[in-house]
Amino acid sequence: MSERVSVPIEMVQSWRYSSGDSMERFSNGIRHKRIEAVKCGNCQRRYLPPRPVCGNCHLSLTEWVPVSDVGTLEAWTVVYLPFLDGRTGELRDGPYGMGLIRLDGSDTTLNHFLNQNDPAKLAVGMRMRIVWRDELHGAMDDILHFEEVS
Amino acid sequence: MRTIRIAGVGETGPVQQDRRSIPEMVLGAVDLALADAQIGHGEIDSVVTASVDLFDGLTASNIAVTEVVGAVMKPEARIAGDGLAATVHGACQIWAHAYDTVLVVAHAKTSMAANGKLTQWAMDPIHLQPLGVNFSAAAGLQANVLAQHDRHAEKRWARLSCERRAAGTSGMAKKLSQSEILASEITTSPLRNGMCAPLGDGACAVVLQAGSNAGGPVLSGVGHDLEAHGLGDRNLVHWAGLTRAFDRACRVANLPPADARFDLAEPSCFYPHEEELFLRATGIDGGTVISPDGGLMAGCVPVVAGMSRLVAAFKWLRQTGNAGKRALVHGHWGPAGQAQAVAIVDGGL
Amino acid sequence: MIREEAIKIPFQYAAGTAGSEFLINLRDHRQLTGSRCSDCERTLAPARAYCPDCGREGLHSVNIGPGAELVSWTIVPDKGVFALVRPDGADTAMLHKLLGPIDDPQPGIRLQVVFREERSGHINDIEGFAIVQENGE
Amino acid sequence: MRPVAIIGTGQTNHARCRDDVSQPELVREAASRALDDAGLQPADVDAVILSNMELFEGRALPELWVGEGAFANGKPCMKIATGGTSGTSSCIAGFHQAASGLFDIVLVVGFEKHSEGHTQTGMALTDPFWDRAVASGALGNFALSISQYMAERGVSEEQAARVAVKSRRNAARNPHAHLSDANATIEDVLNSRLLAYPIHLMDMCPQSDGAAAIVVASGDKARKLSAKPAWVKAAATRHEQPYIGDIEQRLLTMRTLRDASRSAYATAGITEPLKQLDLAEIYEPVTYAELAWYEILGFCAEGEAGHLIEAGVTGIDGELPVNPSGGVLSANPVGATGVIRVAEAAAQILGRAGAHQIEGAKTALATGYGVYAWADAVILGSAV
Repeated sequence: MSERVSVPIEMVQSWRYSSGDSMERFSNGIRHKRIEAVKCGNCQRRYLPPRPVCGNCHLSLTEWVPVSDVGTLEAWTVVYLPFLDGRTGELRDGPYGMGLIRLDGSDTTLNHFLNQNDPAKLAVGMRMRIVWRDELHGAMDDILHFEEVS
Repeated sequence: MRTIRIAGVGETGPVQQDRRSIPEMVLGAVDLALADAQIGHGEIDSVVTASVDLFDGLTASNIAVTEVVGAVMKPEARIAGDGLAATVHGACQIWAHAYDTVLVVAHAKTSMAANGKLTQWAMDPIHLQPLGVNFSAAAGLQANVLAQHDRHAEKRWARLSCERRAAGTSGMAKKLSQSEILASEITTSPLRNGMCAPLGDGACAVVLQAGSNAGGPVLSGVGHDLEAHGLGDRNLVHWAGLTRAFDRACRVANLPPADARFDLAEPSCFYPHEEELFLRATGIDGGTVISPDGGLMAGCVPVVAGMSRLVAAFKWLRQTGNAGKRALVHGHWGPAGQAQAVAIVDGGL
Repeated sequence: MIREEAIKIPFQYAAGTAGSEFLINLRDHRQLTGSRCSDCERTLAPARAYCPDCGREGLHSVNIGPGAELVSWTIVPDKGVFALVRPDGADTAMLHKLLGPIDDPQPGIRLQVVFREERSGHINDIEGFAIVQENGE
Repeated sequence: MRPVAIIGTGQTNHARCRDDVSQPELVREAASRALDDAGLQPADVDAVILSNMELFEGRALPELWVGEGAFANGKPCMKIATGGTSGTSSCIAGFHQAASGLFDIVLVVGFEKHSEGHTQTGMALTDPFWDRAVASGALGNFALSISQYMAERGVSEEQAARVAVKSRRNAARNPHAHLSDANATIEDVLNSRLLAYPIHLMDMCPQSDGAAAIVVASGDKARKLSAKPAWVKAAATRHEQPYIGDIEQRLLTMRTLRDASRSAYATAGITEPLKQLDLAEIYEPVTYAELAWYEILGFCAEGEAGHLIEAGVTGIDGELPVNPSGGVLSANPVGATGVIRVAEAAAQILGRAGAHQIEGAKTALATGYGVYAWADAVILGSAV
């Protein structure tokens, strides 16, 4: 077999994303540890993240409802495989816990890290609470991870 | 083949920067199109979207818009190309008798990142991308081939750019005189800043519906084509791909290509030399109104571009006195017009 | 609210059969390679696995250049001059850089490929194409 | 939809890394084989559809560079991508275009070269305001769904491992498969590296380089060109809400796949899938998903999937062979994966599936699946 040549090209790219009005309001709330969801006036589903329309009913979402920082673990895993974080170009080492948490007051779940990475200590239905970072800047990583409510 | 009615259109922009999120902006266009067609989401059978992941900075970029285009629990297909190609596919779905009502939606936001940097990632990564070549450079190389044998080309292009800019109502295009354009800075010679369609943000939505032509303009023909990627493999003096796409569309519309006459042409011209390539490839002559709203020179959103021309043609055909007239709509993408799409729209009765 | 988010991902693209041969010949032999299509009787530049027009595979590799003819160019401020050049012996043009200084390039002007001293099997092993002076200097 | 049929299929040899060929050459390999299988020349192709996930290889508008590999020069060509369902959606787009009356022969080619980029990182380019900060690619998302499924259904790791064993053993009959092992055991699966609890390496689909193609013909052409075309009896697509957290109990309810398959069954006149289907090529990105899809697709009652795999019902000699090719667990070039499902189902109807041919196959189901719970269902049959 003759020599195989390949061409390396690194993508270093940034984009300026617009949050939209509802996500801006949500982010401003996060800065003050305040979580709000939008509620569909038809099916009553309360959505996190906030968004312009209810995809099921095709109706604009304008009503805001408060959401707790405590919720129920609906799904969980412990990831062992290191993950290349495209935002930093760095590896995120395992093992780390991840979960889908349904915060009280929301009907959708939030995908986030757990402070627990022992499968034996995780179960669907556990009550979990947000652990905030010390410095809040109005973004999802203001949430450090979730911990079990003791 | 059954008749495809264009039941309604909607568009946002083009604007230099739409501060809304992508879903909010797209929703704006969808709501307008549904209102124009006087139908609700429930009457849409299928959605075809057009977006480019790298332009949006999102993987599977239709995820972001699935909800606002009303595709939850419905069929949706995303074409990564110009919205006019998505329109071609939407028409195929109706002619296939797969669906009766199809919503076609295209979006892009050039305010998110330098488009000239992103289009490098569409070029052959072995031979071209490492050189830093992008769509603008390809346009410069093509324009130069045309200008080599034509001493008046640059002046003519400046005049054409000036006229098109003057006709624009979007507020995006700066009105410039011919001499200001000729004095503007070189972008990719012989092209100058004043000759480049100003890039912006926007979304377009069109409702296609099986039915009769009694209710307004009809999509009577479509065609598309892909040329060789290498600029050196093509004869850059001609858009051969556009000629093939045009011939296909004429065949679909039962028009002999050589004798096809159009009252309106809406070419997608990112640069003025592309209008000349368009005329040459389609044989359109002086009897045709061309880009009365200034075309892309008055404001241009890649991916949306060809569909914005369809919306323009639709609106023109709906104007008093233009019923029953015929329009030719054009979109292209890729370096120097590598990929081409056309649509023929007949005004209703 | 606008947020700027960056990503950083390394990609690596296989040049494939003809692409590898083309790049290796640049690196090891300072030689441009084209492909001869026996169906449409053209020599294509650069080398490729199949004819873009007739689709034929199994093309024959042939040496092309080092002389070439200028087909088109575009001056891009801050980037230099991109050019379409037709290497001697080829029927199609390839895209690369035109080396300066250039006052007034003309189509058909004679060029010569310029290789870099440090070569790694990459399209930029070619520095570009330089104008051949008429007086033979 | 007006009648159309698949009259040829082609696949590359799928592998971890196909750096012997460029992207266009990889596509050419599958496209050539599909045309040969259909007995056609490149000039016979009227239109081309490409399927590929742009950011997995960092490309914008990849058809521009790769199109000529699929004989698309001078022809109508467009590229379709819808995440994991890209391949099946592109096949369905091919059906629509061939049924439109505009084209007689449509070539659909899906491809991916994961080795050229970082797929999980590319996949993580999700909403930057919401889940990008915590993205962990397909693996983490699947694992989350599995915990719900296990908690509700009590399915065991061993039952899931049986799916992987079936896949690897079936793949040993398939020359195109990326991963195969005629002697795979449950212990092999359970002893393989834990990637994300409870997913072991052998539970999870690989990342493969590869391409696959189908030749779609309009009804009249199909009758002329093929003695035994694989007719498209039904095709349905359903998309979902945009965030992982929007989806209720994905593996348990998967309303998109449920609705798409029910719609396709109704169109094709299928009331008892287990009896009426001769085989299924389903998009199972992870072993547990295959079990869940048995229930969603109506192959068994809810909660019975574990018993179905234990009883060998879905084995290659079972009542309803599922993924006789080895499935996604044995080869996963994402943009091609859905095309492979449809191509494998078609090859079975055409009677050209080689060592994994199901004798007398007349009706076959192919499905597509995406991480965001998008779904496609296609039913092929030996009669219109």
